[in-house]
Amino acid sequence: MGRLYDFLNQDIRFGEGLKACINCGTCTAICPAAEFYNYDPRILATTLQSRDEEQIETLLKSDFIWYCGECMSCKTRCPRGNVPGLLISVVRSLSQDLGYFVESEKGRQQLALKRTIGEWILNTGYCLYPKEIELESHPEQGPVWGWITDNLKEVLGRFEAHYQEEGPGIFRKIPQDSLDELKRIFDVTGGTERFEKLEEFSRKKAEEMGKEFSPGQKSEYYLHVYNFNNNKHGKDEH
Amino acid sequence: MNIEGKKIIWKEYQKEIAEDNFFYVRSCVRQSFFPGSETTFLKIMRETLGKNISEHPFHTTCTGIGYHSDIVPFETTMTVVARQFALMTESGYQNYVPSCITSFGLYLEVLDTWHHFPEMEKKIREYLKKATGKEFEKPKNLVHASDVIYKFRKEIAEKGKYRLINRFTGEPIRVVEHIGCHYAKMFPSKGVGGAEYPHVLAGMIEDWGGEVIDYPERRHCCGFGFRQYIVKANRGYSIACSQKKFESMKPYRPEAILTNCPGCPFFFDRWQYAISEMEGVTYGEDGQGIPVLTYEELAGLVLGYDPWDLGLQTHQVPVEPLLNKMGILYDPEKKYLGKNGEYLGEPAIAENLKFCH
Amino acid sequence: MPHFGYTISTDRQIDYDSNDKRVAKYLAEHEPSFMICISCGTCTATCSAGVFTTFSLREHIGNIKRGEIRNIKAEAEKCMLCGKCQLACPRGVNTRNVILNIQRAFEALGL
Amino acid sequence: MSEKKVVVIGGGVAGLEAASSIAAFGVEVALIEKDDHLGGHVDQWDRLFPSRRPAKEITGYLIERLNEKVTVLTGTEIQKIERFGKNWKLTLNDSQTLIADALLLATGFDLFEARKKEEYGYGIYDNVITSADLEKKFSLDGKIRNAQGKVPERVGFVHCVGSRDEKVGNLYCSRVCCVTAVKQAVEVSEMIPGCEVFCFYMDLRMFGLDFEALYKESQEKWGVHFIRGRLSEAFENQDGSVLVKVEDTLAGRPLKMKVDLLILMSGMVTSSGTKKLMDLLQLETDENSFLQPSDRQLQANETGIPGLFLAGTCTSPKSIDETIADSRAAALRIMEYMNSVGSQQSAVSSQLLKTNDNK
Repeated sequence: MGRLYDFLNQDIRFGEGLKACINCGTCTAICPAAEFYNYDPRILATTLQSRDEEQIETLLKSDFIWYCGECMSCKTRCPRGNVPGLLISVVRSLSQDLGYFVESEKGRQQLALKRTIGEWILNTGYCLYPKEIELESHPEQGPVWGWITDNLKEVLGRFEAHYQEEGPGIFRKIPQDSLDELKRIFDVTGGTERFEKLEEFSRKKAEEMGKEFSPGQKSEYYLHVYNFNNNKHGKDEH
Repeated sequence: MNIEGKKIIWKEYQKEIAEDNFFYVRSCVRQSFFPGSETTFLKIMRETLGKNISEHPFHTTCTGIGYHSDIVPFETTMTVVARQFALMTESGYQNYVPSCITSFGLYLEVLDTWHHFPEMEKKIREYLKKATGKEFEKPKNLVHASDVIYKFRKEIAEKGKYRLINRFTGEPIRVVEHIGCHYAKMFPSKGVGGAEYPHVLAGMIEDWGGEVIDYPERRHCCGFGFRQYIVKANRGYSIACSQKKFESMKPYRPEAILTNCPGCPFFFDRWQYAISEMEGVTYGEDGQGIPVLTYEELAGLVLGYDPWDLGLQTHQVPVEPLLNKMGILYDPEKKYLGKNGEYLGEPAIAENLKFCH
Repeated sequence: MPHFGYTISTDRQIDYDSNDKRVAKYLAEHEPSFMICISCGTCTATCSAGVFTTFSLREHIGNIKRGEIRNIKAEAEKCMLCGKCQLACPRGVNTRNVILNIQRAFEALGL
Repeated sequence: MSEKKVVVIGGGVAGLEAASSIAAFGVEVALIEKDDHLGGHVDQWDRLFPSRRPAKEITGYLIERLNEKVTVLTGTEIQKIERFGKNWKLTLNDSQTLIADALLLATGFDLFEARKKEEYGYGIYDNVITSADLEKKFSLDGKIRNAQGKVPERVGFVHCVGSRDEKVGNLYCSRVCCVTAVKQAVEVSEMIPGCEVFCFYMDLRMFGLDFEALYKESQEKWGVHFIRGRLSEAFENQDGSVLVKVEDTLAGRPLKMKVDLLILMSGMVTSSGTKKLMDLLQLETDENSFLQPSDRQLQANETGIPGLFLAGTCTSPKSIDETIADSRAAALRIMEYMNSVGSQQSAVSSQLLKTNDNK
């Protein structure tokens, strides 16, 4: 039995996600990602089921595994009890652990996710923070959002928010002790290691691509992975 | 369409929803974009229904968006979840109520994992102990906040001032419902009404006087897809998913969209704006958008709360058409006031999304 | 209008209702054995052209039946009409004549 | 020999064939049927695959073959079954009792309840019906209309509804649905010229001698389309037509289309009658909830319990010809059994079968 397959199989979710696929296509027919991307959860299951190391390695380095939105619609329907959406999570984990994610355009975006969601979790205790959602990077937010963020404390204050204050409520300041606990959880459970790997593999890739790399959301490499789309992921391009 | 067939399914998917004494956990997305909804939920629970509901100042995200963006490993997420349970246990509660659907689904997934792999639960307990010194009990009752409103929907209707009835025509207002994917698609038996015909929002619409509109792409995801929205390069996918739903519901002339997920109302609201800007297309009446509401916002309207206390001014798609139809009295002058009554100026009016007072 | 920095993705579903099934109809009339294909792939497995090009008769027959004909004309030109597939087909589909009629269909329908 | 009695439970194809086969040996048979008519599911069907002969030819023939040795008890349910020495004592719903040397369960199957595949909307969407519903339309007047009274321009058949599906707990193939779908596709095409007909399948299991020919005819003569993909969901459009979503797996792309009528090929499940007898006799089932014979190859009609035999679809999905062959085999096994215990009859075994003269 091959190496990558063994790694995948160590994740308890792998066995939950892949029993035996009969290639019926139920998952693909309901998959929102398959409607717009060159993505097919049936092919995912069948490739993993093949246990073919070469195919699995190609998969881990491809855009293909980054198209899924993890809505889990496939779980409701599979007649064999497989969960392609869960398998995606497993293959993405391995792709990141091995540094394969930087080999694809969509995979490289993991850095942007770590620098936004990931850092916000550790710094604020939440996955999102309104002052970080700027109109420039989020033009679809529209003028009302601009008005809200311009008057954040006053607007949120209308809804009994305790913005950056102590005690319960919306966007209260989460005590440093609690944030420290989160950080320690990340340290002991592999979360911190994942973040470090994302940074390190991305840094190397940036060097390889000749793009400037530094912390935060302004470096050339960051802006590239956040904004770039080769438009070869869907219908009109393949 | 035969509603009787749906009723049979609804009967088969009922679940236990605690009566009182809830431990409430906030949502990252909802407090950002629908800050009035969570406040309204607590207010309805405490003031209208007289329930005991507690919020712990130390609780945090469950890391759900990070987990489903795959930057946070499963074991990390499970341990953060365990910490949330520990806060509940320390506070002496057993009934856990998350505001977020992604969290709700994740809690179910974690509990299901521990059920099938007890050694994993043991490992997570050790991790939590090591990182925080905490211990925890699993919740006795785990339901989503919309389940609680569903349970008390008839009481809300009885105490309500307004109904989902068009005051000009006397007809029920046509509402489409959208359920967050992780509410029941992963664990159909954990959703009121199951995965295919959820009743959790439909039941509210019915009991508050409206007409539930079913349409072909009802079950389709809003398109959030975590990384598919968060990274700008992927947003063409995200908006396309919502557009597919708008196009599918448009012929049914819905007058409001009701949601129970954090991301979905946000996307339905903002993508209507973006589509109107990009393609000049709108989905409501006379060039307007379709107002998008959270279930708390709708409950608040039914109960006669001031729309601006519910946070309806934070929506990009104006909700006034719905307020007018329901006959809700509101003061347009107060829409853009701050917490101390100061005027904050007004946002620019979107070019193609018709605004109406 | 603000520049969003992305455009709305196009659906890649096969939309059978709006697809053009005229080529399929032409083939069913002019080479009825087109209809008895069971998509087994024997033709594609034995295909000389398929070794060097993207040509796959199995796929193309399926796509024509679904009205997905965008690339079919160019694809049909890749076939060398060697006839190996016809020998191999378990259902006796007149594969050479299917190919010839694909070309004729496009001409006749002015596509 | 003539004093021996056999009770056959179930008046469908299996029970009828077994009853007449046993009676042909001169043995008395009581044939118990819970419904008020004989013939079971087949009697409700219009025409049969692959030849499309009328179903009534089969049931009519089988009923005609019942001789005077067979006492038919329709509208009869069993309340209790007890061992009575080496024999069986049955208590019926009218409190009468029967004593039998051997008991044959031929309790058949139920059609899978299609509404359990919630995503297909049976019982909710007006134009989603089952293969059995379609067969009734065929029997009635052969005029196929959808719920809006429209002659369908496009009809879809969904294979494997309730079969090969862990979501509903049925792991097995129901055998007859594939060819039934093809038969019905041909019939619809014949009745509605110009109607486009689609079969959505995972594998086409054309195992019978003439099935492949029927499949070919459906393509060649009637232009029936086959799309390899399991239907993921159906939804009702505003005009009542049904939107279906499937992957065309051979093209590797999701596909959507509108059909005027969607036919669900409901598979076979253990019948409620079988379940009742499982309770009464405390029998074991296999992992698919069918009755478990001693050995599926070598002792397909035996149970390991002396004098208790099985025939037909109570042990697994079967076609009509397989059911008839199975019933004959069961009859032979019963005769062998009764011969082997013939010399040492218990006192009660010579009692006459108590039958209701009015029936």
